[in-house]
Amino acid sequence: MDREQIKSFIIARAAGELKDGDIVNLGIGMPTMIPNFLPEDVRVTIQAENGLLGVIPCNDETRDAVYKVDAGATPVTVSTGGCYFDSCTSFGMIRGGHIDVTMLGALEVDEQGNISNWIIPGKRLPGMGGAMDLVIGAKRVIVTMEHTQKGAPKILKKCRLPLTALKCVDLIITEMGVIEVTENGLMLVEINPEFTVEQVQEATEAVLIISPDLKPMA
Amino acid sequence: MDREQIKSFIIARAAGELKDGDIVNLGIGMPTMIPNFLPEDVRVTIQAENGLLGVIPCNDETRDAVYKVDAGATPVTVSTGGCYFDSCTSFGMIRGGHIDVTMLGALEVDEQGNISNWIIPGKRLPGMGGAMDLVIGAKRVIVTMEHTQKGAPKILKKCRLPLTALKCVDLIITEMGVIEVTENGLMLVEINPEFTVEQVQEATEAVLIISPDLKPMA
Amino acid sequence: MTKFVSVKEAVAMIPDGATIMVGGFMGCGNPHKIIDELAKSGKGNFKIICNDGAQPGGPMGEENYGVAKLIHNHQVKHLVATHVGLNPEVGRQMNDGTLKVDLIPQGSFAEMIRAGGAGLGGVLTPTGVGTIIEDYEDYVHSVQEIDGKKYLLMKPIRADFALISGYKVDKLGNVWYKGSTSNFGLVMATAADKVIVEADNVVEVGEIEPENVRTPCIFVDYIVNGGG
Amino acid sequence: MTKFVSVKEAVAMIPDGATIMVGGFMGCGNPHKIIDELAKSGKGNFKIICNDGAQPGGPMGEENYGVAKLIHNHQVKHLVATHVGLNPEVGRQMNDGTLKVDLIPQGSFAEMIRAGGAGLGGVLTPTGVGTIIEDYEDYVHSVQEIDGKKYLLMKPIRADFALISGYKVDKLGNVWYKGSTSNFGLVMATAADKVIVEADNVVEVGEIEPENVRTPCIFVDYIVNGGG
Repeated sequence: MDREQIKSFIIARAAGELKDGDIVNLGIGMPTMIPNFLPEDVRVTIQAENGLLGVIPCNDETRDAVYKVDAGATPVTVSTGGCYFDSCTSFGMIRGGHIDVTMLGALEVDEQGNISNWIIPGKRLPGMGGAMDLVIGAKRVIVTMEHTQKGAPKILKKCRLPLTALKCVDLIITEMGVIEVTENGLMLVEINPEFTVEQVQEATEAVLIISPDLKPMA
Repeated sequence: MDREQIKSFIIARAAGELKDGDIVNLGIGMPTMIPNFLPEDVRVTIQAENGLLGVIPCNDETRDAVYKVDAGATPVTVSTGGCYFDSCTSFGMIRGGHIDVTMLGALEVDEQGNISNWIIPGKRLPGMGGAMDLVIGAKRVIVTMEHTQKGAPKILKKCRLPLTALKCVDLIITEMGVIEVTENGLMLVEINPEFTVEQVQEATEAVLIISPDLKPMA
Repeated sequence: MTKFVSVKEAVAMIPDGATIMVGGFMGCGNPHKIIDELAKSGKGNFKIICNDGAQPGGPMGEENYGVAKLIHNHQVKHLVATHVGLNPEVGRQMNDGTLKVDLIPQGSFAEMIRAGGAGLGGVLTPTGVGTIIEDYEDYVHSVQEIDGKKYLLMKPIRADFALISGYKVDKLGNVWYKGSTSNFGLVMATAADKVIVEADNVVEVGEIEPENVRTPCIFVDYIVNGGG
Repeated sequence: MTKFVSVKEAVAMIPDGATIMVGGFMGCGNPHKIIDELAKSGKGNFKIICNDGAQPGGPMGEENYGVAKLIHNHQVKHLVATHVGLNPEVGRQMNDGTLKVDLIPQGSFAEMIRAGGAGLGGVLTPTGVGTIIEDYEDYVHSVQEIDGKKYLLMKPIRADFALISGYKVDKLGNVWYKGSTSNFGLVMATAADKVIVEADNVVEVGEIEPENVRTPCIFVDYIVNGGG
């Protein structure tokens, strides 16, 4: 698989985690593309942390577009029945547990479900934006990312980069498999048939528990 | 003066404390009547803590009246340019120092500017409502009340009833005079010409400092 | 997903002994039809979290107005409020020992409910410092001094149910409040496990401008059509 | 009382070195005409409190968009924000040591400004617990454990000026925000000594329904007519 295929594969699988009626917040990058992969009978409501509910793409190229952007600064609009609100209301919604699922990328995840995704000291300091609130507030936190970074594992025994939050990740979806964060550690529950369990473990620093019910990832 | 005259006298004097443009919150009872005593060139905006700004009387006796009441549960409306909001917004306004003046009654006030106005243990327990927030939040707190309760002083050395708040009263207006709360204690700055300084002191438990610039109250 | 229910179905969901937030201020903004049905239900032992006990004598000649009905019927065993002076029945039942009443400053009350709905650990307010509120262990976590100023750390408040009233409610559950009725309903809708909105008017989706929705539909579990 | 001023008069009020809140998210909701004038003014050494550094390249072909202009001009010595990844110039000036940047989680940032405007002593949030945020002494008062759960007590934020943008502003200063532009402006309007609103459209008093006013006029000190 090339990078584009890897992305599509991860996104398609991630889309399968969403249920009809879910309120979801989708991080910049791969998660943003998930709506395109949803089956017709699964309708989700997309929240953007800068104050939108019911986000849909905008085809408007008039001046009007400047009044409505999503969290990635892309011009968008809301569906009929959607709404706009201020940032305090938005993060009250997020922190208060009113978002069903947040999907976002990560630099590192570890076997306790810790996540690092906002800073590489001395190199890149984009800021955490809403990520720290989203991962502690959403009912379910799903990380979508490539399994390794230039061959180096991103799923670690312990995160080395500054954390975004402690023990918050529920599920990790990569091109190699689907990994659940359990009390006993990381459990591989699905595997991409192109890889062996040994290959997945080799690309992972944390020790994987292999589900007795391991399924192929599709 | 009979009770009604006393009330009118206090209210008329209290009205003189308001400046054109002030945002004011008026407690139940005497303060509610202050707008009727304002000169034409003094226009104030009345806030009601249950979520109204620009309160004016309502002559509407239709069902519509049930949607708009002031803090005393009286049907009201707002002037053109007024607005409605929720209680958190309202008390953010109050606690955050966005109200210029609050005027309210009291059971007791003392020489430190402490006030008691929400409970008589074992007798009356109406509750504090918004009073505790108003007296600590408004920029200026003015107490309007009769000088004594059945002859007993209400302006004390130290409040005996449970407090509403500490050191918050700026000015006390009664039928006998106008008293400023200063760092050194209570200073009589105006006196009703019907009384002597001695009579006012006698009706007051706290020791009054007499302003070197004592004026007649009108 | 928001579901339409009849007022009977709504009340059927509420068990004896439930902790119930009720929006409104002195009856203004109470969900009157749900309360009427609850008053008829015979259920009781409720803990009611509401700004006040409303009042006997409503603006349209009601004998008891809003939550005053539930109190009058002795369906309430515990009332958490800010002011109960306009309903003498509250005082009577307190003296009888049949009704427990906790009084909280109104701004703190609103903010504690907001904290309950917004995942905050409490509210740091200067309100109540130096008063007997400091001793209300059920509501005050601690007295804290920050940069030389004292604050009370008030605890968050949540409930099993929030019963609120909306003037316009669209078919998805987006709510617009008329006049001064949003008061506590706005935050209560965020801080209860089940939120039931009584709609004075059910309107089509899209009829409330997206910027003017005050309670987004994701907070609303059930709509009772209270119109007509 | 709210006063109309020209954009030049508005900028003339802002001294070198002022602490300025700017509403908006990635430029959306920035008061663009005031910022343009501020960019031309030659003033600087500002502490800017804004969600982000906006971005080079605006939606209508602007070379630098919103607050990005002030950063590009080196008028900002200190930026308090939540995310600056979309404006590479911020990173460059940080590396040069000419711009100090403090990053705060976005939900905490919004709530800290709200606390600053609402007289609260701080914000107790679980966000940031166990991260390096705990060490941000300028913004974190303490780490507290409440009922077994950890929270950061974040300090309130206030500013000398808040510069915000409203789509409809009536002649008294009541504000209605379009689309997603209310974001931080709504709370910033409560938390600064002087609040200046840029009105995309000045409308007659009464044109915004009383229930739909989002920032009541008492928070607004000056209106700049940014329309036409």
